[in-house]
Amino acid sequence: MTTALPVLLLMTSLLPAGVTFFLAQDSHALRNALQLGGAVLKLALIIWMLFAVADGAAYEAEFPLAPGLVVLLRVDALALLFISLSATLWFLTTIYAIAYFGTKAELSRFFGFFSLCVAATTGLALSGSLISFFIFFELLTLSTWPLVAHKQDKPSLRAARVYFAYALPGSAALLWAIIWLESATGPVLFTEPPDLSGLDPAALRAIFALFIIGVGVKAGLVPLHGWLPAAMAAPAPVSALLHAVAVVKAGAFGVVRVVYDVFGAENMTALGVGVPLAIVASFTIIWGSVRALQQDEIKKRLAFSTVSQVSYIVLGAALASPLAMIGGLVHLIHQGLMKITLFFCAGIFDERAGVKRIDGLNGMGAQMPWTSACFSIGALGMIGLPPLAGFVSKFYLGLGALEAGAPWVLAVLLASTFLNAAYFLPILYRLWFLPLASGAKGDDRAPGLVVPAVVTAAATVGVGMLAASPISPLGWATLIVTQGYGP
Amino acid sequence: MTALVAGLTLPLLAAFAAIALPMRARVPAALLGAGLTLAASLWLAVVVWQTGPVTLSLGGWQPPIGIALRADGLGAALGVMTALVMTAVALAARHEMAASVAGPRAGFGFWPLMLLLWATMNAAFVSRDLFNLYVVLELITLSAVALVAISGKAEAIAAALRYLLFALAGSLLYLAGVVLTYAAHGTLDISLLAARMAAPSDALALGLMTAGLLVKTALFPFHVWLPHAHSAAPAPASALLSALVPKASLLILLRLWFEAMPDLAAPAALLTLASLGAMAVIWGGLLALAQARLKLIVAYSTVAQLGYIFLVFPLAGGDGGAQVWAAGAWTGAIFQTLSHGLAKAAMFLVAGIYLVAMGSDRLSDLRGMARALPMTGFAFALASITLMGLPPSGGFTAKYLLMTAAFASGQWAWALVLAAGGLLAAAYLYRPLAAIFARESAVAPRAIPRSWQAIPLGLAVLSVALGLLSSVPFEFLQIGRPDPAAEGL
Amino acid sequence: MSLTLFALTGAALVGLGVYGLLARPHMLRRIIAFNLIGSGLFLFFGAAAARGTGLDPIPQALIITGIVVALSASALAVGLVVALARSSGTAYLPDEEGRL
Amino acid sequence: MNALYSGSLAPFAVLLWPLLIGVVPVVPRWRDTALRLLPLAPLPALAFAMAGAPGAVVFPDLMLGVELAAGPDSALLLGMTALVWAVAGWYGAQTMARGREAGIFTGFWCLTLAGNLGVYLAADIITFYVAFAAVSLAAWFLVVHDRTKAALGAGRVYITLAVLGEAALLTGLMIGAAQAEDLQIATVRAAFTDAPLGPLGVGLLIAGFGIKAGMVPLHVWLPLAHPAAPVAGSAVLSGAIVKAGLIGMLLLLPEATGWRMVLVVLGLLGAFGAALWGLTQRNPKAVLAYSTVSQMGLLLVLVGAGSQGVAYFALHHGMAKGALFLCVGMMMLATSPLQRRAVLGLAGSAVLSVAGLPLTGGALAKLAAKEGVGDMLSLALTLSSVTTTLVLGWFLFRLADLPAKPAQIPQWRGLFAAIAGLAALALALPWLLWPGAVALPRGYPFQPATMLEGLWPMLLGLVALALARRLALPDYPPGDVLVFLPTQKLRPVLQLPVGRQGRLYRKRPVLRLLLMCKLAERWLLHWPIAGSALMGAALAFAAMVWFAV
Repeated sequence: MTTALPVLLLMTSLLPAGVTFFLAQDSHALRNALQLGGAVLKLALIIWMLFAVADGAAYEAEFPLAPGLVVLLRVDALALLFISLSATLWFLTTIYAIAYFGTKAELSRFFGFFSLCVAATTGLALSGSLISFFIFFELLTLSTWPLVAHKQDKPSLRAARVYFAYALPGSAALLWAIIWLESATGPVLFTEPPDLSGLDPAALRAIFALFIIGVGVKAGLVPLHGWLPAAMAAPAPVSALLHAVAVVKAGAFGVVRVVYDVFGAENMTALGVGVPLAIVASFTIIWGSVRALQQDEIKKRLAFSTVSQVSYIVLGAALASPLAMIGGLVHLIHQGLMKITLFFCAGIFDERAGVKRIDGLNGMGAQMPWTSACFSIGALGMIGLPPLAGFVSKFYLGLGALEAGAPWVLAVLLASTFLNAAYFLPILYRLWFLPLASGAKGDDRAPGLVVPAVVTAAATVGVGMLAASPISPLGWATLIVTQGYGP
Repeated sequence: MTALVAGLTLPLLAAFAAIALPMRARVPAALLGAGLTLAASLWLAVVVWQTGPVTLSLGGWQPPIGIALRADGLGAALGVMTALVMTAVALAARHEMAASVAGPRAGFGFWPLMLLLWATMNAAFVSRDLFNLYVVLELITLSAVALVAISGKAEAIAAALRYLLFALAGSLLYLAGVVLTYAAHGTLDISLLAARMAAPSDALALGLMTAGLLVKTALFPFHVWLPHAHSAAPAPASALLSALVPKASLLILLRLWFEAMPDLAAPAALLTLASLGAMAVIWGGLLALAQARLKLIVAYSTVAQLGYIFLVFPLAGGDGGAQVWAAGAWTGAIFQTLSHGLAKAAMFLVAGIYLVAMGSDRLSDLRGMARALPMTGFAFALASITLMGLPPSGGFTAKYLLMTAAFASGQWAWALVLAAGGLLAAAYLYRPLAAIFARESAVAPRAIPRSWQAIPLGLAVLSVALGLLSSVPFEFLQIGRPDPAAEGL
Repeated sequence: MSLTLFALTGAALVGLGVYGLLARPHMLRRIIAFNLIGSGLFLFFGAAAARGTGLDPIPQALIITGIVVALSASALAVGLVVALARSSGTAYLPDEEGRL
Repeated sequence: MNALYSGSLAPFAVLLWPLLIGVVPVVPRWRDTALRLLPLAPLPALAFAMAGAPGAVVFPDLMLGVELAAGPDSALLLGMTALVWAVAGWYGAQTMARGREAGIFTGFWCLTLAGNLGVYLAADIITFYVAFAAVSLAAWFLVVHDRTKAALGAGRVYITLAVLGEAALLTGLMIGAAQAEDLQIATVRAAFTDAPLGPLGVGLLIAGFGIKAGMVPLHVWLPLAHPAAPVAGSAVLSGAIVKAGLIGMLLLLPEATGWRMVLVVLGLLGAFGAALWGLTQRNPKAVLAYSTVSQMGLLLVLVGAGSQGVAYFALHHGMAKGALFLCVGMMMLATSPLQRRAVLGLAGSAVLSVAGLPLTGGALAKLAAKEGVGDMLSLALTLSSVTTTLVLGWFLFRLADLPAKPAQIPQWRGLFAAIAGLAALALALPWLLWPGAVALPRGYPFQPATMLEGLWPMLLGLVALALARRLALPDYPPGDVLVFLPTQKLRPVLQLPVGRQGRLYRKRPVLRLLLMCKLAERWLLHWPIAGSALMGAALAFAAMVWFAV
């Protein structure tokens, strides 16, 4: 049905963004109220829509730009999956960020772009047409850049530059692909898959490749992932946002859209592009983990683990089997929860104990029990320890791989499990078992920072423990697939 | 009809007023004239929107004897863009060209020149007579050159002279073409020429006119005069020069190829035009990347941005069957013309503000300006988005339409140029942006009133809004559109 | 007959002008070259006007206009050259000094 | 939303109770209390098992739909496990040094326990897998509790193998589940026979369970971990936890025959090889560990041969082995010669039972096991008594040489009684269960032939032992295969060369390019050039148009 709801959903973060920019630096209360208010409102809206959408309803709002440039906002199950994640984590990350920055400088700018970034993500999720997807994709790039550069010291400026240097060619490729496609099929709406008969297979393959390159940059597909570790120079809330909510997720989500709404599973198999994509994803999974193993900065290691983990989603999409699809979609949520927990904790370690490198974590378990516990849960979840979140998605991915007749994927999942264990367990070991280094001390008596981490950690356990319940992410992903989405 | 005439006469009257009236009254008179002309242009647009193209034969004389004026969607749209830029520049000039800031001579000379330029631009947009267009072009050139030289500095005068050198050569080439045309057909009215019997001398005539117009449009490799001229002029003047002046000759070029002599469109010629455009995109981008002064960067980006427009020649009509629109490429080119005009004016006005505030436009001196003058930083960023062709700006719409045409007609190479140009733009605009938004908190020695900062911001917002609300302009540009625009040359 | 003569003369003038324009770096010479070309063109135009029976009045009008325009252009150019000479002591464009 | 659960909550309570105790030490003040509660943790399970493990329950929303129910074998092993854990728990509660470490120990002890009980109760593969993961991963904390170099080293090996096992298991289960399109253990098991990758899946399952069950050559963690862990830990590890792998095989390995031969061969290898290798050990716990490997080897043979007496055999071995490990602990704590002698006696009786002295529980277990496995294997079983006698006798000597620590603990007697009770049950319980569990007649154990068949191998073993004590046995560090594997060489493989990150651009070439552009621009600026180009352009366009039209 056509309503203003999607627009409203977008506005809940767009308006705060717009206003925040013009707030005075020291009007903290108002700014925080705006941000949190927007987040709460958005969550309320989402919950309001959840039930209707669960029954197969969809809300639409359309804005025609120049003919052929249709901006279509559409709330369907898939969009809601992504939005509910981003909204929830936005809320938590905002709380975290408020506590993290305290009264540092340039907060209006930061939070302005922060919520703008979330708005872009929301729009991305809501996009019902290729072109609107691209528009929000770009908006995302632009709104993230100032966040990466926020500190404005040498590393973060370099990081921002690298980010741009990767993102813009990526979006150029994306635009190139979109226009190439639409020049033959006309404007593409996700609701009605385009008729690709007008293009010969070679061209279609090229287009597919361009699409994947375009969204792959954001999804951190190897070899397009270089910006992700560099972006670690950004402050912790930003990293959390980049890695769990906005950017990489946008990329992964884009892959899903491209695979199922633009090409469709049949075409993908017919063109024989699914397997190469799966291979790329698998390689990314392995490579990311291997590189993570070589890092001794906490955030760097986490960054590479993101590179590896996000490709699970890509893999799920590439395998073109319902179960794998469920696995991929649910990992969209699960990875978000786990990874944001880890980044929250990394930020706390940095803020409260001044620990940036892994060897600095020795014995912190006793000093900062809450943080360390949350970190451990997140890490174990990443490894795929049952019954935590990561296990569920991995299990479904594995089943999907077998269903799709690609058992070699199991080997990839296994290898990644081992590598995950190999680079996370030592950290836990240091946290809990090694003696505290002399002079090192830290505490986590900072509720603003710790509570969000605890919440997400609890969620990591919760979504795994209650996976089978219909309201869990898994339940929702299953609903999406059973509603006829995907393969 | 009345609107059409008003658009031509009001600025002239205002120009006279700006010369004749006593000191105190000049600027107000100029501003009043600007406001009225803006109103007239908008009014004309509304009329065209409602009733279609407006035609007027001066003194009731019909062509070929008389001169016909015709405001179609294209002309009216450019008129509105010009009016917006002109008004903004006038408002900015109120601060910037005040005698106290720019010296008595510039303070006096700027207003009449600006208004004269405006009047002649409007004339160029609606005139249908090739010789009349020659006169108009010449007047545009003269006022533009004068604007370049207005500061009286040695480098400015040299730049102005060089500009004049190129421009006059161009005018003479154009004139030669006109003469040949008349000799062959006994008429210079575009509509009549479209219906003429082709003559052997037409080829030479078209070649001469095209070459002449290329110089004035500063297409690579004839752009060399532009950067120095634009950067030597005072910022408001540069805004006019960069955003508007080349558009007049460009428009004539379009009219020439699409309306007067579409039958002469030789594939090789179209290809050459487009390749020159492509080279302009790359060359301008590279040189912008090599500059250290903001105004030079912006000026070279003009060279690059104008290059896009020339892709229209081979791409027009290449819209394929799948699109919901016709004349996508053609409209795209016009969108580029419009959005570039707005964005570029905004950028030069920002540069002007920085010049006034810091006394320099070297990037090294502009670090942290966004902190001192946030609105200007915001304006520059928005304008950059348009020039990079990022959504949802007007530049994006333009690129999208052109690119689609490129693919639909199977000429991918041009799409590549568009993409590469976008990336280059990102690269060369990154440096000023990075400098402006650097952490150093620059303290502007001279305070800039918010009302002044708001002017470029307004223009930049418009350039983005052009993409955000692109459906109306799109429809508007189709009014009185020449058929070849849809069918291709 | 005379028409061709006019036309040829015009063409010759244009040729002269073009040569001067390209070969002479001194700005005044270039301005004169411009005027030569202009005059040549107008001459040609006038010749072209006398087509078939009777005289076509339009070219006369156009030529007059053109001459006026050319004059004003020359005026501005000369003014600029003078200013240039005043400010930089030379009538050559930067780094064209001494070139042929 | 469907109902929260359906069925009887008893199985759930069995798992919940230890978990509840496990969270108590999170509060520092309650740590010691929690430690004292350890022996109580498995009691519900014990009661449940003695009641015959009745009832089943389903939690549709929990995880991927939790189903709990116990089969006959499971019930048997559940009881044994509970018993061993209870006694070991009490030992731990009495001997463990108080403090933060003890808190951690308590928590993970309970988690491991819950997992260990869970594998017997799980009726769907997810629950089973979760329980299995709990028991094998949480047990790591029991291994490394002492934080000594040896303990941590053992822990590294243990966790590595455990994770490998988990992964193999998960993959195997996936292969089954993908075919079954269901998570019920029974269905998945049936699905392996015609799953596309069925053989691979079975292989992975065997590997996964084999690691836990100390199957040669995946047993290497066992002789490292058992000696390193605190006594209570090694008792449960060797007595109860290894059985988790066993039950896994019983529940999930399909009827198909292909894999059975593998198990039999590997089992025999372990049964005899490990026992003999045990003679190269000095640390009594290490010797016991190797004997465990050998006993588990026998059990694997039985599983492979499809014997009915597996659970019955495992029951006895679990309790006896638990008792033996605790004896080592008691010996360390024994202060008076009397106590030492008592401990030796207790250990001796347990040893005799394990070795299969007629009329002991062990003998009954062996008899039941031999039922229907074919002559070859029953002979092998008989012969195994020789090696068992040998290695356990060796163990007794090692135990006797064990230096006593002067650590005086209050309830030495109580503990001794409890352990003795455990050993007694090991000897007696088979008698009680005989009629239910075994198809043989009541009098069968008393037949002279049977007795003789049980006796001569032991005598042979004693002779061998006497000989063995004569010749100088080598003294190897525990962890046979591993000791000779260059594990350190694996490390560099992971340190791949670090590739360079992407850069905006490599500066120099770009700058050079830009410089060239600038020069060219200056060149274009010269009017003669530009002007001629202009004229040229005009003519060029003219020519193009001319030739085209």
